[in-house]
Amino acid sequence: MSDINTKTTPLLRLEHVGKEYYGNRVLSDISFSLMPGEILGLVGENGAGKSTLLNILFGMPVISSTGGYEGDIYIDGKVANFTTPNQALAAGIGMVHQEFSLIPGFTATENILLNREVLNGSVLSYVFSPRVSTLNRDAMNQRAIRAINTLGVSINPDMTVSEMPVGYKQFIEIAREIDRKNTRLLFLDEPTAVLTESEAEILLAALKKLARKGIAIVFISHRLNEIKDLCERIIILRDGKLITDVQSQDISTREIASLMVGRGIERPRISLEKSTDSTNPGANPQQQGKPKKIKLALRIEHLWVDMPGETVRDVSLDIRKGEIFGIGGLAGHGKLGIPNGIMGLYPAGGNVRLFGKKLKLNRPRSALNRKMAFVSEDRRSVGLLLDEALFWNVTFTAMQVQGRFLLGIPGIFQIRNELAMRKETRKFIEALDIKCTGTGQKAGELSGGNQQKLCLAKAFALRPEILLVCEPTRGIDIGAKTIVLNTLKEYNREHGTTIIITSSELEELRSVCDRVAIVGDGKIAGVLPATSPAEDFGMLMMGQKFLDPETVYGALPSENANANANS
Amino acid sequence: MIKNFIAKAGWPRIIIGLFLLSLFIAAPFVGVRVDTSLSNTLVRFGMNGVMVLAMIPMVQAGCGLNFGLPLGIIAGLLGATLSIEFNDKILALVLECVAKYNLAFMNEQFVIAHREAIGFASAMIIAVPIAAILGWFYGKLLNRVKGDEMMIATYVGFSSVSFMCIAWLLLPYKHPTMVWGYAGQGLRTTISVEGYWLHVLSDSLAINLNEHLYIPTGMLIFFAVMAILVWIFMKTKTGTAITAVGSNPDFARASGVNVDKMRTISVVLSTVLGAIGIIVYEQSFGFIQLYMGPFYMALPAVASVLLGGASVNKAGIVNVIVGTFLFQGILTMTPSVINSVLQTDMSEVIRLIVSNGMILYALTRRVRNGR
Amino acid sequence: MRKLFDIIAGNAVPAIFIIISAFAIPLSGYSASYLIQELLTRIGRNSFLILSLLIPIMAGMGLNFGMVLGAMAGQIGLLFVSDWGVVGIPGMVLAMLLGTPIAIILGIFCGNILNRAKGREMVTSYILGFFINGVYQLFVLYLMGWVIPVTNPSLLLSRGYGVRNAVSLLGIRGVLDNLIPTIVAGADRAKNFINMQGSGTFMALQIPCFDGEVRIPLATFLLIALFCVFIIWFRKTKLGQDMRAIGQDQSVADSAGIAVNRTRVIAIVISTVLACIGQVIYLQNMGTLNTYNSHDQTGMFSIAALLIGGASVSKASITNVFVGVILFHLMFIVAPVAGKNLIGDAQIGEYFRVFVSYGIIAIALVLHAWKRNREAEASRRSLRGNSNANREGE
Amino acid sequence: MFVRFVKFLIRWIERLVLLAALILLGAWLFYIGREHQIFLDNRTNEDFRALSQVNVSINGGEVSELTSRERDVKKIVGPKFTIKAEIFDERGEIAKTVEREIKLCPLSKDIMINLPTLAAESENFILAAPR
Repeated sequence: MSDINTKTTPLLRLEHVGKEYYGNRVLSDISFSLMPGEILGLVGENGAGKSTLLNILFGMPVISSTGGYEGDIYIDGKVANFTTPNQALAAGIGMVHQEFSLIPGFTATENILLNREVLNGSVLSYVFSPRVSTLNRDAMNQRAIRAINTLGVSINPDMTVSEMPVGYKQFIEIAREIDRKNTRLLFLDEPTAVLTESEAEILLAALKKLARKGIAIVFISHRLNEIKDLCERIIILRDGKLITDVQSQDISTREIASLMVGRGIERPRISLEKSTDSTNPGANPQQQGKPKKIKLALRIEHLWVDMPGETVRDVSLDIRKGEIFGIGGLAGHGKLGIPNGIMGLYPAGGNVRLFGKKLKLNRPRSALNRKMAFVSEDRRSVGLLLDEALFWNVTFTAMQVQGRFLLGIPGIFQIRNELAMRKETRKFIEALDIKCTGTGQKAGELSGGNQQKLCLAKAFALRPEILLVCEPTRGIDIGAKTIVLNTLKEYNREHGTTIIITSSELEELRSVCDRVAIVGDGKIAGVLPATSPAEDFGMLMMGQKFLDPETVYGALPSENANANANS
Repeated sequence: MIKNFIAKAGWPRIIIGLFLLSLFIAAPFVGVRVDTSLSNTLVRFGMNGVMVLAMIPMVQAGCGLNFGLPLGIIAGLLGATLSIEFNDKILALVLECVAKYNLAFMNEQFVIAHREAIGFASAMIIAVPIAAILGWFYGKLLNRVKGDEMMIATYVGFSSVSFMCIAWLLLPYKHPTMVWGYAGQGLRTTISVEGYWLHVLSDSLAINLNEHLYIPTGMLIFFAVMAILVWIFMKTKTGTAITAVGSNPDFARASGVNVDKMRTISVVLSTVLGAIGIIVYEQSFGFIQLYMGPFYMALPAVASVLLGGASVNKAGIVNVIVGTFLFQGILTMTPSVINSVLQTDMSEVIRLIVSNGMILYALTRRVRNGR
Repeated sequence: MRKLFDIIAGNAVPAIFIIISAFAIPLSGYSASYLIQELLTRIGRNSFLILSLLIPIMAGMGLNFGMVLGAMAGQIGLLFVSDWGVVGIPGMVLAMLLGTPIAIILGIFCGNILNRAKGREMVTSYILGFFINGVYQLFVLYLMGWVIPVTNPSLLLSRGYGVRNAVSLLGIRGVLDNLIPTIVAGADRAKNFINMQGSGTFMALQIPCFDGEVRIPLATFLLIALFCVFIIWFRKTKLGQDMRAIGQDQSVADSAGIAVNRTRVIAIVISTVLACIGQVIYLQNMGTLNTYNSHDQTGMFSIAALLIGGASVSKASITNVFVGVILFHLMFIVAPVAGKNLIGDAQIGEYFRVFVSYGIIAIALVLHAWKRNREAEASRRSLRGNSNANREGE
Repeated sequence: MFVRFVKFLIRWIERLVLLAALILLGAWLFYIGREHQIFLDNRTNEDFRALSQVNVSINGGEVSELTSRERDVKKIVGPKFTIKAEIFDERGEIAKTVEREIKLCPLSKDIMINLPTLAAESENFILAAPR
């Protein structure tokens, strides 16, 4: 490839591309170029800026509607500024998204040629519009077969998509992009995530074949082995910055993992007073002044949860009383499924014991009755009543579950005590510094950060013994982030509440938690003390088999056994 | 200030309100008495108020507009007809009870003097459990078809009305004032309640200032009591849960609320209110309308509550009061005033356009949180 | 088990109707030739209207309760034609031609409203029917003869404006049905016809072993056949393909660059225009136009017939239309008489068929919503990956 | 750019032509499908005396007999019709047969034909229809 590099202009060249969403910088100073026929691997954690980069390159309306991007993009040496996906398509950029974008009742052919059907001309189509001419099924089938064959697989073009195995659907998606005559640049966003190993192999082979035909490919995957195998070059993004741009033979998977997760020991922690001393009961029990018997708060055995997109397959964990426990891992691997499943929001099975007593699953009420509280990752659709006042939001759950904030005779006639509700809410507004016009404001009118604080207030109002928090800092500004995390820590310290935090931001987990579990493929990849080196977490996340089983750390024997069984 | 008021009241209400106001202003000039119109409006307001009130629980629980109101109305009709059928027996029963327990304030004369009120109460007492049972099944059905409640409610209403058409013919009613004279069986299409409970509510405490101004105080008080009861109910623990279910079912579920149960309760309540509403309507109207009578009764009620500023998933007592007054006001005023001005009867057309336009407006309004 | 349920749910409605008819036909005591005659007439009269429902279903917009808009447009066309005294086939075609632009405008209006109410198209189009009915009454009852000139005083109410409740369409009555006069009759009767009318006027077919005579509205049938061909052709066009795509998944269709909203509007416009033509055909058979009622029940009866034919809210075929129209009208013909013979009251049969019409729509809507919610649940389950295996392993 | 504009223009012109064709079709249907009432009038006017008996048939249809001062009405469809009048003398024998083809203005709905004028083969036998 190096000889081409010197001769031709690159197919795609980015110069100092950056992007800000509402003052929130998500991408800065990205520059790289791509030659025809080159396969580039793009890796990075969730939130590293990959999807924003794809959105910019594909001209998604979300970019232009939020003020466009910085820097320049060149296609064939010419400046390109796409404002709609159609422009990107016209320029020869194809994109295969993570979610299938196929019509289930259509055949393979119909999907591959969706909105690009081969038509028979007719007088009617001349008079009205080409849309009233009939489809030329034979020609369509031929084109579909050609596209499918390019991929080196054989799929019956008349097969309905809904009857296909998942792997086929992925091929159909790719075939659709290939069929476009001018496609020269193909973006694939985690195409192998849904494939079996053998299917993935076929796909990789097909991609190599495509690249030999001169189509440039940008390949996004969390499976580092695939990246190493397929790509000639690898670009690593982290926090919206381009960290490395190397030839793939010059870097090991371990190095990739460590660069991705990055910040490691050499970088300072976020400014949270991380306490490694004895004030944190769960952190290092051996060092504690009075060595007492460690009490288990929650024992999870073989938990499975059917949460769409976050399937939990088999999770066993022990969580100690009074500790802050972190659950990390890549999106879609099931970390969100664990708390959601325990709280009964999604169908779940397995054994969950709360202070030794079995917890009834699949009923939110039973978890709430046992003094558990939950802060959902989905603030807007699960976490809050957007159309209701703040004081409703804060006190509603406590009212329904614990019968507080009510006047009257329980069981016969109880009316809500708005005075008490407002009073409680006012307390939290002050404590958490929620910016609002008053307790009567509608929750939907608050900013994201304040909504998150409201969610916490709702959980605190339940006076929980165990608090499950999902993605507490997602989509909120840095100031609110600090308050939210500090509040959690303080609450833990003051009330001895056990807190389980699920977050995509590993660094955040490491700064707040005592121990962190990493989830991969719906299972626990390993549990490490928060003080472990970042690259260990990185390796766990990338699905690398952990080198030293002893470091799959757990203080309790049973926990150890579980973790070993899983990894 | 004004801007604030407009934003709060909403354009449709302001336009319709101004229209109604202009009708009242114009009335004297075309020879229509304002006091008569006002009385008519108040009477219609009282007649229809409870049925409009029946919209609140279901809307608040997120079941959408209750186009299935005819189901509640049917329960009310059953109660009304049964109370007349067994009027004598009911009175006898009450007399027996009075005799047995020897209540101080209730003697025979008292019962005889209030036999109309007793008949009316018996109609309610019969109707409410029937409505509750029907509502329970109806609620179970609506829980199965989340997302399509309104269309299904419409056709459940229609098919129950047409089913009852057959039933009215076949049920073994015997009372001579109610069955067809020539056949001796099958209920008449309209049954007069005169001699039973005509104007029991309307005429109690009624104020007749002159021959034109008449205020049906009793009926208005009854409506107020019902409204306050609903208002209080919505403030109870259950009512709060119902509101939360309508506002965000996922939130409610995550807070340990049984969403389906709350929805069922709201549907039962709506149906019961519908049953009570029709009996109130009949005592003022003077007739029980059977067969296809209840067919289109849901639409005015739905339109009223929307006109009062409710949306497809939020409704309150204020919406009911404002909406019913505006809607019934227009219904009263357009035939008299517009007809005098244009010399034609346009009220039917105006009613069609205003009420359905209002429903359309509500249906096409974008729901903010995209659910 | 699940499959069995689907099969039963899929064919339950037609099966129930066949059973009802099987009991009711002997009870009614009608002769075969009478029933066949009535059925043929009603197939000719109603099929076109029902066929107009197919295209919005294809585009995933559910049952188009807004088809009454088209019916009203057709009636306005007929009113003008009968005012001008244009008769015969030219009159009928002219009525369609006049109704079409009105139907197009109403269809565009309806389509845009429905695009603003995605997810509740049916209830919106249903209410829209009432709303436009108000506008229609305003037009017909007040504007015609006042703003819009009407020359024929026999059309107007005695007050000088506004159209009478019943307008005679004698000029175009049966013109299409009798365009190609055809009679099927038993051998001796057919001879009579040939002798009586002269072989030129009637196409007479003789069928042995058949007692009675049946007139066939052949031209209407040909038109309906033509329209079926149109639908089959339409399904094969790009536009039809786009509609199918939108019907299955709007967001995928949108990301593929299909103009979703525009296509949905087109689907409604086509449906409205066809309903307009259908209503003209319907009324040329009836011979009288009930200005304020004729369109009222059109939507309900058409939809009920389609559903009885085994269609659902999301899937309907030409077969459903014809099965539905036959079963529905068979019941329609026999129910009152059967009711009378059974219970001694014709009114019961009358109410029974109304009940069945509404009940069938209610059941179809419930089944659809039920099934949709179940499928949503199932597709959610399919995302679960392998955790099911885990559960079974336990 | 220009080519595209021209194409666009041509498309629109073609559509307009199609629209015009449809309107013309409508007008033609109106023209051929319009029903007219023909009033037959056998009364004395300024110029001619009423005929004692006349048998009139329109478009070769049913014959109607009109004696003196009688009127009749017939319906025809379309803009053209032929009228055939057999005029009898006092003895009851055909004195004269007049056959005319008449074209109507499509906008005027009904006409009246004065038979004595027609019989005299004078023009102006078409009168306005009675209200």
